Amino acid sequence: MQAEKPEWWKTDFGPPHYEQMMHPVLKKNYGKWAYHEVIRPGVIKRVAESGDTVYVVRFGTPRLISIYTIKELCDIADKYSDGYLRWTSRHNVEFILTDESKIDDLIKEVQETTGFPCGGTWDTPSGKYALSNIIHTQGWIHCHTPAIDASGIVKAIMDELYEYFVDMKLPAMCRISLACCANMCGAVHASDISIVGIHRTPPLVDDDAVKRMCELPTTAASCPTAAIRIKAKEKTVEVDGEKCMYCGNCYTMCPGMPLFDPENDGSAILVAGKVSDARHMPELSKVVVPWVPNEPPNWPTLVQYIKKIFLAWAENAKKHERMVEFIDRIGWERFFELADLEFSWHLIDDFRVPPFMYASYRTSTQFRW
Amino acid sequence: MQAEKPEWWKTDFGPPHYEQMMHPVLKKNYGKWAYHEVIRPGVIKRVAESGDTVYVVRFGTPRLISIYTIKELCDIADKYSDGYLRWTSRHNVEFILTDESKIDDLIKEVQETTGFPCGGTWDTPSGKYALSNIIHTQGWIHCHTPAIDASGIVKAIMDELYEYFVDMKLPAMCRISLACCANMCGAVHASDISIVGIHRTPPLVDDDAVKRMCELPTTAASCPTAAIRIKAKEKTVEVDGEKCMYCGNCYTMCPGMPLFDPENDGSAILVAGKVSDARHMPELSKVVVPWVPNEPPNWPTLVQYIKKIFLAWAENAKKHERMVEFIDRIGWERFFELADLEFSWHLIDDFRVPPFMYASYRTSTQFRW
Amino acid sequence: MSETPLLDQIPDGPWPSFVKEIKKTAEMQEKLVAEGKDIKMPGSAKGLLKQLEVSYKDKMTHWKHGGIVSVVGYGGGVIGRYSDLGEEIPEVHHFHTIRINQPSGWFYTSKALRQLCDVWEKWGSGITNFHGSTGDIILLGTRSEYLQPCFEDMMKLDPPFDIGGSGSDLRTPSCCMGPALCEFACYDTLDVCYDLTMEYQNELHRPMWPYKFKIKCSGCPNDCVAAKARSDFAIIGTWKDEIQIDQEAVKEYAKWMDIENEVVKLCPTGAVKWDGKELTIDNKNCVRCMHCINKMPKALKPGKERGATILIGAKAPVVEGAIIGWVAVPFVEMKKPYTEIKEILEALWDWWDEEGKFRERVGEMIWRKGMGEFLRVIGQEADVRMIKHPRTNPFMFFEREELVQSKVVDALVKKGAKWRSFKFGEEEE
Amino acid sequence: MSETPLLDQIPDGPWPSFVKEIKKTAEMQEKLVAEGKDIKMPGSAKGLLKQLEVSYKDKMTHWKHGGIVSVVGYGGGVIGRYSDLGEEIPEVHHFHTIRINQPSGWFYTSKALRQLCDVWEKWGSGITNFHGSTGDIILLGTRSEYLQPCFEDMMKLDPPFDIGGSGSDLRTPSCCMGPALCEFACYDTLDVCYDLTMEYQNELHRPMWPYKFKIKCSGCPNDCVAAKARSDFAIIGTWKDEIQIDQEAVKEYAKWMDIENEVVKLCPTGAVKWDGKELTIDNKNCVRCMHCINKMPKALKPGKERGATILIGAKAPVVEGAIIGWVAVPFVEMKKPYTEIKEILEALWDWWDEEGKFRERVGEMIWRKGMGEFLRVIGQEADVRMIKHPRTNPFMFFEREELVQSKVVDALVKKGAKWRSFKFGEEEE
Repeated sequence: MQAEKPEWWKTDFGPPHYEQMMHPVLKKNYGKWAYHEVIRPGVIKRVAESGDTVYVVRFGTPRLISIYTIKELCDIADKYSDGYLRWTSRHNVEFILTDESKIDDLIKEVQETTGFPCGGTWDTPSGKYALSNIIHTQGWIHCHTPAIDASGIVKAIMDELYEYFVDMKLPAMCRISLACCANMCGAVHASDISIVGIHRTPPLVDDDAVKRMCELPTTAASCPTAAIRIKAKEKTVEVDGEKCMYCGNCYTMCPGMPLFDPENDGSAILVAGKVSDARHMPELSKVVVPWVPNEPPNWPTLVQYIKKIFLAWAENAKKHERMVEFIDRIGWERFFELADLEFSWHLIDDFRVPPFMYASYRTSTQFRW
Repeated sequence: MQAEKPEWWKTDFGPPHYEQMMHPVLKKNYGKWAYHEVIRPGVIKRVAESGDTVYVVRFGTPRLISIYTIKELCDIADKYSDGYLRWTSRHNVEFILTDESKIDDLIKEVQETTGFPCGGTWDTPSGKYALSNIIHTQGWIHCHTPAIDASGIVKAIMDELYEYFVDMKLPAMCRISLACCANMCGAVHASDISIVGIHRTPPLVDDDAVKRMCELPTTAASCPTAAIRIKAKEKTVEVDGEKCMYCGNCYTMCPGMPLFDPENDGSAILVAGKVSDARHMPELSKVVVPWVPNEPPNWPTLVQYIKKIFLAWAENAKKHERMVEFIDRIGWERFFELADLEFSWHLIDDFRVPPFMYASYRTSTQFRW
Repeated sequence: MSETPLLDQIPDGPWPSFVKEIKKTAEMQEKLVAEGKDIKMPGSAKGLLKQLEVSYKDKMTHWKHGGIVSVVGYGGGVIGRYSDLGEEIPEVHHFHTIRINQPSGWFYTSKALRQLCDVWEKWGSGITNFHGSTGDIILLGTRSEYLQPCFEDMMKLDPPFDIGGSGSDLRTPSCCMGPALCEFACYDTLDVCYDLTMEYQNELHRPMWPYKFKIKCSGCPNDCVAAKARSDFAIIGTWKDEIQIDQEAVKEYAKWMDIENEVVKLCPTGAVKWDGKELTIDNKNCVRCMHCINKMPKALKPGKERGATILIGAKAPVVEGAIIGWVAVPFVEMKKPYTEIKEILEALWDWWDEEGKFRERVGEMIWRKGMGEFLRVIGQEADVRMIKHPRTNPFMFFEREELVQSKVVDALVKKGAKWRSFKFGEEEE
Repeated sequence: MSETPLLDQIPDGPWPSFVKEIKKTAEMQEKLVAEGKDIKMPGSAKGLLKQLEVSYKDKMTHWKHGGIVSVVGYGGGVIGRYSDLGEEIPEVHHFHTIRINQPSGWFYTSKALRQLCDVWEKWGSGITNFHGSTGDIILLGTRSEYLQPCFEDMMKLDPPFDIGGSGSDLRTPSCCMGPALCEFACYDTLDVCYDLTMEYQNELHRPMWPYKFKIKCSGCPNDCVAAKARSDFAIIGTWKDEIQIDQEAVKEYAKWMDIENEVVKLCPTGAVKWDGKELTIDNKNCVRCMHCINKMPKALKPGKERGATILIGAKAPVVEGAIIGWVAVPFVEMKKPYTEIKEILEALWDWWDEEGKFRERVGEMIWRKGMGEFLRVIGQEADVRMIKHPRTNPFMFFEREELVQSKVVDALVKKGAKWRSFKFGEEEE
C-alpha cells in the first residue's frame, strides 16, 4: 500500500460513460427511433425518425469468452461497424452496421473466426420467433456451491436446439435459463424453461470444520426450516434430515456443512415463468420435473427432458403464446400429458411458509380429464 | 340423573331420516328430475322425467323466527303443499306445490300471515336474477364476541334492496352475507358482498379476571401476531398495541381480555368472493371498506356503502357476470372509481404470514389509469 | 313510552322483521300463560328484547362467555350463554342455545315441526333460528335446568330430534337438496349426509378432537351449500366423461337464447362451439364448471361417469386467514356404503387426533406437515388436479428410498443421521 | 491420451464451446509466453481445464469458500475463490474473480475492450464472462497478489474501468439499451443507470447494508433486463395517457397482418378494436402491456405522458422462495437529476440500514414491517395499483389517530398502553 498516491490514482470513478461507447449514428438519433423490424434471423433493422438506418446483427456466445476471442470481435467491429459493438442481457454480441451490404460478410467472418452463430432474434409483427440464448451461472467453472455444472449443460441443450436459434420458427418467445443452485445468481425463476441445480441429501456435518470456521447461531438461523440444532457442548451442529430440504443456505454460512453428493445432486426443471408484461402478467416458473441426474459431459437425460418440454410447447402453442399462456389455455393436466411428464407429490408445494404454498393449491372443482 | 333409563330413553339416534320428511312426488321422482325453470320471481317449476311437475315457492325469512310463526307456516303447508315444507341454505322457506293454480293464494297467504316476501330466485337460461337472502350470524342477539349486530343490519340492508329480492332484475347472482366478527360462524369470506364485524382497539386487560379465569400460555399462544406477553409474576398478560390487529382470538380463550369499544367497533366490507365453480373458480372476498361505524338501529352509513357497491355492479355488469368477474374485467382501479370508494393502506395485506399477503401484491406494470 | 324505543324503529321497511318475531313470541307466551299453559320461561322473549335494546343503546353485546352445559351422555350440542345484565333482566340470565340436527336437505313435515315447536314452547324462549350457519335448527335461549327435560321430550317425539354438534367435534353435516329436487345432482347428497351423520354419531356428540371438523355435501360444482368455502371436508359432485347433449333441446333454446354470447363466450376454456345447428363440447378441454348446463338445463346434463371431488381445509379467517378448500381427492365414486369416503375420513381423523395441535384445523395441519404426508395418510396418489400450478420453489423433500446409494449417503447413515421417511411408510434407517 | 477426455467430448455440436474458449486461451498464452510476453498466470487457463475435467469425472465442484480479498479502498467487487485441488493444480489454487462495472447498455468501443483485455492478459487467466448475471464484466481467475496491480492498470486506461459491486452493497446497476436503439423506451434508461451508479459509488464499493441491493432499469414493460424478476428496485418505463396511433401505418399492417386475431383478441383487457378501417383503443381500459405496440411498432407508440413504475423486492428463491417485485410507486416522472428516485432510494436504505436483519432483503423486510410503514418511509400514498386485489383477511391495523375517542381508548391510554403509531409519524401517546 502506497503512503502517497500517484497522480493517476483514483477511486469511485465509475464505469465509462456510455456516450463514449456509442456509435455516432446512435448518438445522433438517441431517443428518436421510429421503428424496427427483423429482416432475417439475427438482423434487426432499426430506423430513426431522421431516416437514418442501422442494422443490428446478433450472435450467440457461450458467455465464457477468451480475451483472444474478444480481440477478434474487436477486429471485426473495426472492419464492419466502425469499431463499435455491444452485448445483450442474454450473452449475445451485436454489431451495429450502417451498410446493409456488409451483413453477409460480417456473419461469415464472425462464424469463421469465432464460431458464434447469427440468430436469437424475433419479429413480433410477423409472429416469427427464434430461441434466445440461455442465460446461466458459473457451475463447476467457478462456483463453490453448485449442484450441477452450467456451461456444459447449456452447450448440450443449445447444440440440440441450435436450429431454433439460427432460424425464427417458434410461435412465441422462449426464454431458457439455468442456475447451478437455488441461490440462483442467475435469477432464473421467471423463465419459460429453467433448470436449477438441486441437492437431495442433507449436509454432512464436518464437526472439526464447523468448530473452526462457523458461527453457530448464524448457522442455525440460516436454515429456513429450522432443521439445524446447535450442539453447544460439542461446539458443532446437527441436522434433522426430516426437516432439511437441501437448500444449501447453511453451507453458504458455514463451510463445515457441505451437501455435495455426486450421485444425488442434479437438476430440477421449471417452466412457465415470464417477466415481460406483454399480454400476460409476469409470473414465476413452476417445477415440473423434480430431479434429473448429473450426466457429464453431455447430460443426455436432461437434454431429452428439455427437448420434449420445448417441443410440446413449440408444436402446440398458438402464435404469440408463451409457455405460461399456452398452459393457461390447455391446463396443467394436458401439459403433463403432452410433454410426457409424470406428476408426483414433490411438485405440490410444501415449503414451510404455509399460505404461500396454499396459493398454488387448486380451490376449485374445475378439472380437465 | 336417572339410575335406570326409561324404555323411551335413547342417545345418538341422529336426525329424522329425510324420506320421512319428503313430499310423495319428490320421493317418487327422486334422482329423476329432468329440468327446472323459474316461471315468476320466487316460483321454480321442476319437471321430472316421469312428467310429474312441482312448483317450489320460495319466501325470504329473517332467520330468527318465532315458534308461532313456524306453526303458521305449518298450517299453510297443510293447506297448500300436503303438509311438506323445506328451508334453503340461505334462510328461505319453500313450499312444494303440485297444483299451479294455488300459487297466487299461497303467496298472498304467506305474505299476509307472516310478512315473508316471495322471491330470491334466479333463472340462468333467461339470465334473470333476483337477490338472494342474506346469510348471517347472531350479533347482539346471542353472541358474546360480536363487533356488530347481525339481524338489525341485515334488516336495514334488505329493506333497502327489497325490490331486488322480489323481482329478478339483476345481471347475475349476488350473494350477500354478514358475520358479526372475524371468527365468522357464517363463513362469509367467499361472497359477492360481505360485511364483517371488526374491533379496532386492543383488548383492555382485566388483570383480576385474567388471574381468575385464564390459562396464560394458551392465551399468549392464541395471538397470531405474538402481541401478548405473559407477566408471570403478576399472573396476567400485557398486549402490545403495535402488534395487535384486534382479531379477538385471545378474548375467545380468555374472558379477561375484552376488546369491545362501542365507538371504534364497526364493519369492514368485502367484495368479489364466490363459491360456485360456474365460469370463474371459487375465490375469497376482498376488503374494500376498512371500517364503517355502528349506527343502530338503522346503520345508514353502512347501508349506503352496500347500496353503492351493489349498484356499481348491478348497473354495469354484463349478463351472468358476478362481482368478481365484473371486477376482473374492469380492473380494481375502475371498481373503486365506479363504487366511489377510497383506497387506503389498510386494504394492502400486511397480515403476518408474508407470502400470503404477497400473493395479492401486483407484480406487474399492467395498470389502468 | 315504549321500553324499546330503538328497536321500535326497526320494523318500518318491507323486509320481515326479527323484532316482530320476538315481540310476537312475547305476546303469545303472555297470552298462553294467562290461559294456564305450562310455559317455563314466559318472560324470556321480552327479556331478550330488553337486553337487545340496551345493546342498541350501548353499541355492544351483553352476552358473556358460556360455561360448559350439556345433556346427559353428550359432550356438545349446547352452547352455554349468560347475560351480563342478569340482575336487571333475570329472564335472560341463562340463555343457552340447543343445536338440533336437521334432516338432510332441510325437508320437514308440518307434523314434525309442530311437535318440535311445542317442546320449545314449554322449555325455552320460543325463539328459533331456521337455520344456524352450520345447518342445525337453533333453539335460542333456555336455562341450565331445562336442558335435560327439554331433550328428553325431544327424544319422545315421532320422529325424535337429536342434538347437533358443537365444540371440538364433528359438526352437524349438511347437504344441498340434491336428487330430491335437482337434476344436476351427481350423487345422492341426502343419503351421504344422513349415512355419515349416523355412522359418526359418537364423533358428533362427544368433542374429542383438536378442534371442529365440518362435512358438507353438494351435488354439483354449483355448490349450493358453499361446502368449498366452509367445510374441512367438502364433497362436491362431478363427472369425468362427456356432457350429455340433447341437440333438439339445444335448438329449442336457440330460438330465443343468444348461445354464442351467453354460452360459448362464457365457457372458461373455450370448449363449447355452436355453429347454429349443433352444439359441440370439447370434453377434453371442459373443466366441469356447470355454466353451459346451468344455461340449458333442458338440453345439457352432466356425464354418466359420476362421482365427487373432495376438497379439504376450508375455514373462516381466524386465525390464519380465510381459506377455500383445496383438492384432496379429485374423483371418488359415491357408492353405498361409501367405504372409500369413510376410510379417508377415519385415516384423516386418526392422524389429526395424534398429530394435531390444540385448535388446529385439519387444513392448517396439512400445511404444517405437508401434502406428501397427508396423501400417504389418506392413501391417495398425487394428482395434478390438486394444484392450480406446480410449486414455484425448488425446495422439495426427498425420501431416503428415492436416493441413489452414494458415499455421502453411506457416511450420513453411518453417522446415524435421522432421515426423512414417513412414519407410515418404510422404516427409517 | 488427452488430459481432458471428458471435456474433449464437448465441442461436437454447432453451439460455440466454452471448452474451446478455455483451450484457445491456454494455447495463446503458451505461445505468447514463449514469445516473451509478460503474462503472470500463463498456466491458469490450462489449470482450469484440468480442474473442470476432475469435476466432470467426480460430478461435483472443486472450488472452496472464498476469503475476503479486495483492492485498496474498496470493500467489494472481488470474489475470493480457491481450489480444493490446489496442490495437484497449483495454477488455479487462487482463482479470484474481479467484477468490472460495465458501461450502461453494454455498449463498447473496440479500443476500450482491447485495453481491458491487455490488462487481463497480463494479470489474470485471460478468461472472462461477457457478462455476469448482474451485468458486470467478469474477469475470471487471478491470484491475490495480482488484484491490486491489475486494478491500478485498469485505472490508467482511457477510459478507465472501475470495479463493480459484491457482498452486502449496492450491486452494479444495469439497464436495457433504451433510447440508444429502441423506439419503445419511455425514459432514458442509460442515463438513469449511469447517474445512479455515479451518485452511489460509495454504496456500490463499500458493503455496509444488511444484504445486497439491486437496481435495474428497463425502458418499457417488455422489461428486456428482467428487472421485475431480479432487482430489489426495478424501474420500468411506462405512460399514463393515450397510445399514439398512426392510422395510415395501421392500414399498411392490415394488408398482411391478421389484426383481429393477433392484436385485438390478444389484448388482455379487450381494449383494442379494429373495424377494418380504424384501430381504436379504449385507453381507460388499457393496461399498458405493450402487446399491440410490439405487434405494430410502425403504427403504435407509447403515450406522451411518460415516466416509470417502481417495483420492489424481486429475488431468487433462497431463502423465502422466489419473488417477482411488486409495485411500490405506480408512476414517477423521470426527469434529471432524478431527485424523486433518489429520495425514495435514500429513505428506503436508511430504514433498511436501521431496521433490517442480517441477510434480509428489502422486500422481506417490507413483508415483516408492513406496506403501511414502507409507504410512509418512502413518502408515497397507498394506491390500488400496488395490488392485484385488496386483502382477503380483515386483520387490518389502525393507528391511534384514526380512532374515535372512547372510554375504552381512554382506559387504555390511562393504563399506559403501548400503541400502534409509526415511528416517523405522530408521536405515540
